[in-house]
Amino acid sequence: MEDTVEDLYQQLIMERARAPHYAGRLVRIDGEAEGDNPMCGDQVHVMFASGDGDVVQEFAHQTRGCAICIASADLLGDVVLGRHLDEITSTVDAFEEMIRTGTRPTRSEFDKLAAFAGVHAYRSRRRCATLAWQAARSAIIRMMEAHHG
Amino acid sequence: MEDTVEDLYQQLIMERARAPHYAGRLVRIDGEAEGDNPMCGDQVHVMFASGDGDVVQEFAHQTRGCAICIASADLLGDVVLGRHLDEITSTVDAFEEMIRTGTRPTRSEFDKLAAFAGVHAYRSRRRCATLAWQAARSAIIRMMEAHHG
Amino acid sequence: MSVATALPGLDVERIREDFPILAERVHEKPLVYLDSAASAQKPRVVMDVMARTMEKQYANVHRGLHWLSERCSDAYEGARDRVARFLNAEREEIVFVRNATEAINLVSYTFGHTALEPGNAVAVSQMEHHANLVPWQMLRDARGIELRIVRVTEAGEIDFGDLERVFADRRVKLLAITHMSNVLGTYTPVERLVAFAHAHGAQVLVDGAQAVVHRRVDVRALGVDFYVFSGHKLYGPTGIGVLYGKRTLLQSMPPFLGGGDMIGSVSYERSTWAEPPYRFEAGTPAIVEAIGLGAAIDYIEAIGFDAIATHERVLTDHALRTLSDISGLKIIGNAQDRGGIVAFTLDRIHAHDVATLLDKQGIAVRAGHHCAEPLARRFGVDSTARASFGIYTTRSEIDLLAAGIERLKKVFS
Amino acid sequence: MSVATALPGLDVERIREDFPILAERVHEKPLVYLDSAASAQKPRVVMDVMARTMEKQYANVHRGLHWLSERCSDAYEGARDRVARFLNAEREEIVFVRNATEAINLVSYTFGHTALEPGNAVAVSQMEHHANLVPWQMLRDARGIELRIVRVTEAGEIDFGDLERVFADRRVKLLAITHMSNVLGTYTPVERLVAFAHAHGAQVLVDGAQAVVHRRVDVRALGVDFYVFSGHKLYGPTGIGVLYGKRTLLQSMPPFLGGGDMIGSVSYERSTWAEPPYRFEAGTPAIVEAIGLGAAIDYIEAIGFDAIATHERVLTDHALRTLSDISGLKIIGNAQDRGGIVAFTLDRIHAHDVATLLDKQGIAVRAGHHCAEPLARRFGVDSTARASFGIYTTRSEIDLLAAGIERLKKVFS
Ligand SMILES: Cc1ncc(COP(=O)(O)O)c(C=O)c1O
Ligand SMILES: Cc1ncc(COP(=O)(O)O)c(C=O)c1O
Repeated sequence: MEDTVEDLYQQLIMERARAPHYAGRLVRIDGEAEGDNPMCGDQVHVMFASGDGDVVQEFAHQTRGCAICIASADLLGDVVLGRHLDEITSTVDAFEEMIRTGTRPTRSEFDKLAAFAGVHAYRSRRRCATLAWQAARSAIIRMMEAHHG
Repeated sequence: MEDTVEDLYQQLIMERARAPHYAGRLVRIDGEAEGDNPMCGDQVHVMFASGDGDVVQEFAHQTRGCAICIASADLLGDVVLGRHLDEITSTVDAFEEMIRTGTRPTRSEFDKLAAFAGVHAYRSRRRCATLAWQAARSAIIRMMEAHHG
Repeated sequence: MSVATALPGLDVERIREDFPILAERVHEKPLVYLDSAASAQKPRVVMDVMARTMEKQYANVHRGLHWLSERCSDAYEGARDRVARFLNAEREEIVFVRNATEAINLVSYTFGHTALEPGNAVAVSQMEHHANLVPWQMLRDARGIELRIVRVTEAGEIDFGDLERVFADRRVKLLAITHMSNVLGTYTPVERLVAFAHAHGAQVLVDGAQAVVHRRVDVRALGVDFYVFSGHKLYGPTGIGVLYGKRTLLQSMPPFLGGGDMIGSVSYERSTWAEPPYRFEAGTPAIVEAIGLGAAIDYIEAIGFDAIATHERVLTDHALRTLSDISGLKIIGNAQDRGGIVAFTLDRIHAHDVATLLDKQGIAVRAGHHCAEPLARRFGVDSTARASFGIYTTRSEIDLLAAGIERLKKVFS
Repeated sequence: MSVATALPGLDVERIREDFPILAERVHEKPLVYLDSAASAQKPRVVMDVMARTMEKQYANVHRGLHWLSERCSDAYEGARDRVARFLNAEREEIVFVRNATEAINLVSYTFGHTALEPGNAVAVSQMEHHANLVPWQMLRDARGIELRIVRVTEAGEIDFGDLERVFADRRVKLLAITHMSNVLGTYTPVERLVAFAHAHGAQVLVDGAQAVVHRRVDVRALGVDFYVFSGHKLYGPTGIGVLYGKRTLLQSMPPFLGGGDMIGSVSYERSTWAEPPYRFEAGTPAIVEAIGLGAAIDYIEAIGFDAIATHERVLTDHALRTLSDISGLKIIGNAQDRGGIVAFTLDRIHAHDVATLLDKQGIAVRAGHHCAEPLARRFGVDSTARASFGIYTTRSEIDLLAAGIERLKKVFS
């Protein structure tokens, strides 16, 4: 169980799984969504605050699940804060694509996210990595619809 | 297509298939039964006359089917004429056993009937050989029941 | 290569080397296998892929979380992708079943029980295999749905006049029809039938058990709603078959079998169903067989359907010509568009005797009603002998068949 | 043979040589396969028999009339005889299906729809696999039959008090129950359950998917009405399973799937059904797989169930002892009579992570709810990791598992 780059349980993932930065609830919520995987009982709840604008100001998640699931929900936080909603959906697409193909995108936000590329090899774990991201996509689409009619 | 002993289409079978001795109907019928095999459309109707007694005096069959089916119905006639009903059922049992196992019984009436032993190797033809015999068994059981209560 | 076997487009002698069984002898004669419509022989590569899977990469699929299970799931889902490409479908539209028969029953038990209503009718043709007749009879008896039969002409083609009649009152909601008759060799004009049925508000299930072996099938181009076939007739393993269903249709259908893998979540009170195709694959699937089917498809696509169709054309023409020359021999059906299946009767010789006496010469043909009893009745016969051809069939084998028939006639003369 | 693998009754090292996959390496580590309850690996002889059938004796079965078909039918029907002997049943009582799941659904769609009536109840236990729960839910929803759940004690055994309660009003007409839990490892006392159910006017279906692998099953001695299992867990092929049903019961049941081979005769108006078992085998069966299953049964009966049971006992005791010593590890269930399946949780480490981190060490275990979601809920867990043993499992593999768990705990500490 050496920490090779391909290794699923890189230090980053373990750190975030053990001590997530964004675990908890927001006081003010402008967008939220839940995701669950009945196959293993994983559950995630993501919350966003953006005021009246299109930029995410606050993020939190409540996640019950495996290390991959918790860490991926938490790293989502690093990616969304201070970003426009429509930028975020394209990052979510790229993240899902990476999990599906195993190929790391060149975009800079993937310096950290590349930690999850190895999940690709585990078909049955892919859902663990994408659960929070899929929830984020629904929440954000709903927020954009609310803002722009 | 040499006529080896194992060969299914021995001279005896072909003769009886081409020119059956007992094809037709009886005027007086004391017992009869039909058999059919929907898989191939084979149909057989066997008829017995025994007067008031237990000895078969007349036999006839109407058979539509393959050579094996017609010949086996016809050779049944050789075996039943002049025989007691209960003797006949035991011959029928032995005939069916021969078709199932491929082993020729030692009983003398099987000198001719042994021609059918080769049918054993053709699971899907077994029914062709036994169709008339099974019908004969039902007819005879009913005749015995009628005579003896 | 001998002249007799040099056929355009297909190097039959080389293909034959891929099929170990063709080197077998039967009753001390070389095997002449003319029963491919019942089940095709398997190329070495199919056996090898199956054995290799069990030797190197076998585990149960889905949610395995360990390496073997992940690799075996990749191979199993890869086979689904392979079938999807083969039919020009989406992977979500491909359900693995045991055989064509199960596929039709699946549609009958699900679509038949929810999309059809008492008073609706299902139409089938007179030339259906029992697999595409009996499930609809069972549905009729269970649900008060009418079953209508579209007549077949003396040539063995769909009677379009009768089709109009059957659809006239617009109560037919499903046309379930073969793509190729397993007795007459007739190809049905599926695109035309689909256009007709759709225009009359009916959906179309096509039984491709025979056709898929000989012709490229593009379910989008054909426009069919359901398409079914069996692996074992397509040079693949037994125990595996395919149901194609349009995505929206599959999504609207309730599950068929309940169990593992087909559920979303389960509680005692209520269970939710997985999305298609998984909704319809309960329990451990025929994993190794699906992978074997993928290999069979690779094999035949490498040969190519152009070559396969040409080969079939040449063989069928040769067979029709050669067999018609035999006195007392009558071929059932003579459709314009027909393929490599020839059913025939011989004057005063029962088909069973024909088959057995050909077998004695090493020639394997089938005899009976070929699981199409009402069709046999339609043509006024109890049973026929049937020769059917595969990619490994040669012209000289057809000549051997003709010679064999002449010989067996002597036994009866 | 090393001391660590010397188990009474079974020469595990020699057995391992029969399973080519066990020599594979995973992530550069020797494979430690502890997922046999999901699906067992296959001995060489099973692959060989399957390949040999396709190379030498393959054709479609039944009514073939030619030599290959007759020989292949002999082999297929011989496999049925083999299964019948294995279970101490009659050949007419053995129906070939795809897997245990299909077998249970078959009973639900036939017996469930004709022998049960609205107002009747079906009872299952809390420890059923989804395969023995979802079909009865579907029957409940389709036919107004009640579904009752018999509780399982904290130890993971049938709660006989609750069983009395469930049967008290005599409305339960079928008890559908597992012979061995695929999560808890519990063996249920089938003879006692059968006596109880019969005394209360109910029939009994036993899900033997797990039990049949480890213990001799004599359906007559057990007195069960139905017994089901899958070939792939019994060291046999995928795509083949068995439904045993008492002869009189099978005879009274309508067909399940319609098509070829299951009919007596067919006309448009009415079809008649063949006798069991053929009534329940529509279409071309999984011929090669049935023959492969016969070979698997030969293989394990040559080893003998006495030796297999002893081996399982020794391994299970060793595993329970070794794993309980790991701090933070909790084993689910501790029935008196339990076999080679051990499901466990680790404090603050999700079962998925356990499985993946063991996999990285070459150790294959499964994680999740193991298709028994309500049972997981009963024990208050979302998912567990599960190690399960086969005839090829060694004591040292269990030691490797324990060491692997200790290592992965460090990643999380
Ligand atoms: C107890 C039990 N029943 C039924 C099944 C279902 O078996 P299959 O998936 O082969 O139909 C399983 C397999 O996981 C099982 O463990
Ligand atoms: C036209 C047609 N449909 C359906 C079937 C049934 O195929 P299977 O027995 O593989 O289910 C056959 C095979 O005989 C067939 O020829």
